[in-house]
Amino acid sequence: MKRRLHLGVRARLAGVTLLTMLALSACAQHAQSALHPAGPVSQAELGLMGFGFWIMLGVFVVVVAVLGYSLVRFRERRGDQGLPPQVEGNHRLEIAWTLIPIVLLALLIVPTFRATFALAQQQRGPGVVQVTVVGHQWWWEFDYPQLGIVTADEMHIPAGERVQLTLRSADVLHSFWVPALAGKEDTVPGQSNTMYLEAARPGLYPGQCAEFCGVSHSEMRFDVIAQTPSAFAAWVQARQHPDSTPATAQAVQGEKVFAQYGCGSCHTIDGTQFQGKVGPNLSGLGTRLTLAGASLQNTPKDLRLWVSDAHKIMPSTVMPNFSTMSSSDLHALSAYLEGLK
Amino acid sequence: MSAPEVRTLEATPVGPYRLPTPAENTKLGIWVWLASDCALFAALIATYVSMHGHVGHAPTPQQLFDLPLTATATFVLLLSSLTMGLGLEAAQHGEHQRLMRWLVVTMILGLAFVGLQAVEFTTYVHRGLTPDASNFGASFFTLVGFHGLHVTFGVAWLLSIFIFVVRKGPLGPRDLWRLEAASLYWYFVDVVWVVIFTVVYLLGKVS
Amino acid sequence: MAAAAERIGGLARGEDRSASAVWSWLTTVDHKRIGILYLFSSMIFFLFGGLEAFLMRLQLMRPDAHVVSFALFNQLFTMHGLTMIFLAVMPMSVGFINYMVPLLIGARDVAFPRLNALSFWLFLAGGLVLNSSWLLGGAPNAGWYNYAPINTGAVVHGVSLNPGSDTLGIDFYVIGLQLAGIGTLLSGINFVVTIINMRAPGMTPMRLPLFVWASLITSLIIVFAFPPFTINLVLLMIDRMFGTGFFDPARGGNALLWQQLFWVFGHPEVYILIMPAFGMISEVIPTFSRKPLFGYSSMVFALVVIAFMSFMVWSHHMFTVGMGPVVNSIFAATSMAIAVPTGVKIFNWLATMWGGRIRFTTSMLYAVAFIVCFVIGGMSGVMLAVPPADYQFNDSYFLVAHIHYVLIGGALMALFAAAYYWLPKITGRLLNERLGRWNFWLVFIGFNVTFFPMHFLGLMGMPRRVATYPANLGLGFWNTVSTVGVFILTAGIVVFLYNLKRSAQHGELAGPDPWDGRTLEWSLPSPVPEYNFAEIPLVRDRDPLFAEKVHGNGRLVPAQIAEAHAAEEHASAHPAGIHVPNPTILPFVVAVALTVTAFAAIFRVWPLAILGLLAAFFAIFRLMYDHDPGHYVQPEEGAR
Amino acid sequence: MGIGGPQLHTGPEPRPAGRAVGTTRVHLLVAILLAALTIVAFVSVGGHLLPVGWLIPLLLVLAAAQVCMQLLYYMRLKWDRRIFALLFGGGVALAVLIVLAVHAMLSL
Repeated sequence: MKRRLHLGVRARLAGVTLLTMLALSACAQHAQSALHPAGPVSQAELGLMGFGFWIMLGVFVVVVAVLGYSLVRFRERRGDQGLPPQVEGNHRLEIAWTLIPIVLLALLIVPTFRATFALAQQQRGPGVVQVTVVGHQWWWEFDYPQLGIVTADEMHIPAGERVQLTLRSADVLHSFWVPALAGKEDTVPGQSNTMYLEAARPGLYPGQCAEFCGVSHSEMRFDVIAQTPSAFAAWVQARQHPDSTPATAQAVQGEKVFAQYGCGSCHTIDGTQFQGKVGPNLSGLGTRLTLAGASLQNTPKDLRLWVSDAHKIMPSTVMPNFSTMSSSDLHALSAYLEGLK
Repeated sequence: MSAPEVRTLEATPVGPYRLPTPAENTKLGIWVWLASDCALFAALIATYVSMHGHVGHAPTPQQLFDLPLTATATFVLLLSSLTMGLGLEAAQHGEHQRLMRWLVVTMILGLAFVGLQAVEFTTYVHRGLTPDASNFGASFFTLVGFHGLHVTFGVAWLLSIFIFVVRKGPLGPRDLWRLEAASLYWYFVDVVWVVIFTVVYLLGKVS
Repeated sequence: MAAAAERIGGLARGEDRSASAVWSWLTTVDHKRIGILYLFSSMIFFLFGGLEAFLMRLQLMRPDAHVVSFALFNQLFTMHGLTMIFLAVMPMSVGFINYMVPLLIGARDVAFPRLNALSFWLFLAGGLVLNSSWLLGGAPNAGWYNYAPINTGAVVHGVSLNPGSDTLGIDFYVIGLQLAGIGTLLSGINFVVTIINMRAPGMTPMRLPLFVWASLITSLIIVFAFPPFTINLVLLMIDRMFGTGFFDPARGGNALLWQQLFWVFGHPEVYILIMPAFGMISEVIPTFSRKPLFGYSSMVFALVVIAFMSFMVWSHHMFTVGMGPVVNSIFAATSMAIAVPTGVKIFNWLATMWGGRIRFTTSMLYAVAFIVCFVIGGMSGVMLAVPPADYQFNDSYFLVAHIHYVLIGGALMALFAAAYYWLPKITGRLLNERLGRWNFWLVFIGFNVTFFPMHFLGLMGMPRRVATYPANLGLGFWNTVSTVGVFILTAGIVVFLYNLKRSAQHGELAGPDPWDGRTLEWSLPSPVPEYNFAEIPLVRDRDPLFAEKVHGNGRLVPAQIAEAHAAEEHASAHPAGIHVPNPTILPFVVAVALTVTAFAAIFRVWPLAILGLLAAFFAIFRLMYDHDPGHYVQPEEGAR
Repeated sequence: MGIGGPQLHTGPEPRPAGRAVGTTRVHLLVAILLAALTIVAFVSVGGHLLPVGWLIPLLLVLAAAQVCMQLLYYMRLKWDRRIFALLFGGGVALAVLIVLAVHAMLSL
């Protein structure tokens, strides 16, 4: 099966800035790495990881040096006789190696506390973009309550601004993780968690569910697309005024197929009679980069593959296999869905 | 390599050695087990206190709990502790008949407690509190039922001692630990009940 | 299985030749034979768990691979974790504790020999029930910690929370672990009593070998940590079988209740796995450095503090569930604090070697490797204790690396050290040192090549428990390296197995004291006779045998024996020989009855379940009241 | 250390197991006290005699007193080996801690 982030940039993706694409091609390898932070939250976390690491490395070097010296210096040699001095202890030494770790840990714990409280702060208010993230088996729903937008698989945020997240789950535990932007926070059914993140610059930051959530856990991915504030505003504008009218004859046929197969009982398409809530909201599907928990590239071909054989890509997904759908119906359906703007 | 310092080997002053008796081992074993059982009930009580707020559409504790019934059950169990103690004392004095009488009384009291609990449970179920009706129901039946199982097991244990005595004759000093072990368990079940009726019934009625 | 164990144990034991060999293993109450049973069966489970790991690494070697299906992969990592933790490492430690603790404290057996047999059979039954799930419709598939609510399999909006899985898989988890858990708990109680009550005269608390201290503390942790887990399993069982909603948020339950109760047990469980390793290392290093353990009192104190602290840190497994900065900070502080007593232990081991005369036996090599690997695991542990850093580390391969550095680099290296150190006492034959070196270097290199890259993988954004990963994240290289490491590690294990087999047949005879040992077990013949000590020794030093070798005439002084209150209950010297308990089949019967109950509960055949339970209770009461007259064994000439 | 095994006694033999320590008098006295405390507890709840703020601590104190009396006199911790009290006390302390901590964290 094809994976996302394939670099075949296509003209359809005009909704995403060219800059994003460039950033993507430049560092796709590190896009999901906690070692290449792209925002203040992940930067702060990396700072603490590093601080802890250097302290630990220091201790490790001491231990290994003492160990190595002992092994070489005090190894048994031919002709050794008698016993070495039977030293049973040394209170001063023992107190020393109790106190020194305490001091080192005290050094570590101060910034730890500070960062723990700082990262737990919340900001509400009209000026802060609020996103409600809902984990589903196996896709992510992103709601923008202030903006009246519901989307899936990709979260658009303005770069350089703090974004406040509320995390929920529709079924089991999931964990929301965009390594380059922020550490993870679990989505717990029956509970709302909060976190915030910020992308310092526009770019595409892949994320993934980090808490085991069932058979296709490994396919539960998503992208965070950070855009310049103006591009973000344009995206919001487009999403608030979705164009759901089929433009071609084939697309008109596709809309009928969509209705005929009952797709609308699970999926919502804004501005139509399709208002199902089980699966992802499909409004503006044509502008998205990926499909199906970001496990597929958004191409008409992959879309048809997904509709006809979803369980091959994502075993046990709620999405049924429409394997009996005729080829022409499939093509019509993909034309309709890819035409949603 | 310097020579090791010369020392004389002296044991800590010890008297003549004897192995621990089964009584000593068993009593310690029982105590360790009871300590572990504390953790068991602690986990159940933790579950109860964090779950009992969810009553759903089922009756609430305040609506259900019947203090006179609980008080009766409590006194029955309390009394059984006393009779257990009197039985143990009789055994220690070698008064075989008295021991057997107290054993029977204790078992009857234990069964009466379990019976009262069965009555209580059926009443609640009839009034709409089933284990799957609400999490108050689930955690209540689990916690109190678990204690009931402990009492039932205690009765079975006492019965086994009763049968042992019937078959092997009066409990001699060498077998007294069997009764002692069972009595520790019996008292412990009563101790746990004190905690349960306070946390579940009394506090449940209050708050 | 028992027959195969006989082949190893036949060297160890020779009595009861009239009865069939299998029967004698089924009925044994000798702590040494039970120890061998533990070691043997945990070894088999270890190979199973290893096979599961091997398949997972094959799947993850390349991106987008399809060696196994997603569903099978999830069962593999679940069963790998369960098997290694509950059925391999823990019982392997229990095996050594069983065999060695009575010898180390100068006792003839444990406090409750028949309970000991029951513990083993329940553990084995639990392990077999759990693994039978492979054949009976699919193994549990929600990870070894089996988080709620996916573990309830509840149906929400017409869809199962655990779709695509066999509905019974997690029932095997629930029932199998209860069974094994009861066995472990009984073991724990038995060893607490044994160590407190059964010590030879003069074996004061501050003269107990460190391994005995570690065993005592492990047992205490078991006693206090297993009950919350049992309750968790019971609640889940009620949820799954009787339709309650403890863990189902859709019905007012709380998914985090499982996590809380699980980690109240789960964190101490980690210390149950590593404590015996601390003890083993503390025996091996002094012996091969020819020095007493440095800072004995602080070592004991550190063990006690670690055990206590292990109950205070559990929520550091839950930094990302949204408990807020106050709770996270508290648990960060307690978690970091554990590093202090742990550091004390490390430095005391180093100081024990310092100034000694170190012999590089395979056992010692493993002890040194333990220090290096465990320090790495401990340090990544401190890094994980920093909540903001943990937001990145948690549930990533960094965590996978950490736990394997603790459990393989720590526990398993120590178990290997103990195997090379103590198996000669058990089999009577030394393991081959040349093969031992091959074994060591392959395991050491293979282990590090496998697990060190996982630190990088985690930081590069690879979550744990993913069945596959896309090619474009750049994770392929280190995953391939890791899988190559598994091949090396596997080769090392194979060499070990070969060494076991070869040495059991042709190994050099060990004699009573092959290492110039310091503690009581080296005063006994190898293998150890049924009654352990022909005469109970008088303990006159913290290193009793060593002190007698240096300051006395090299032999232990027998203790003065008091006249017993009731001669037959006392295993003291007796004109007719040494009193030992008789074998009995009843513990095995109890385990079989409870196994029937277990399967009946899994398949909801309630009458049969109750029948099995009654049969078990009947057998238990028989065990309690059947008078065991025991029998008398003549000590061999010159034994001791 | 409080864990001296029985074989380490050098003074008089430890009291042989099973010798009377709790007499009938002690048993009856304790039983009466326990019953009295129980009555106080039930009556104070049933009779609404106290404000809730006072009632809850009172109930907890009453329960603790009953538990202690049973442990000390019925279960003979007062006379038996110290290790029993040590192990059991440790268990209880841990149990209380688990209840409080789990409850606190789940009700966040």
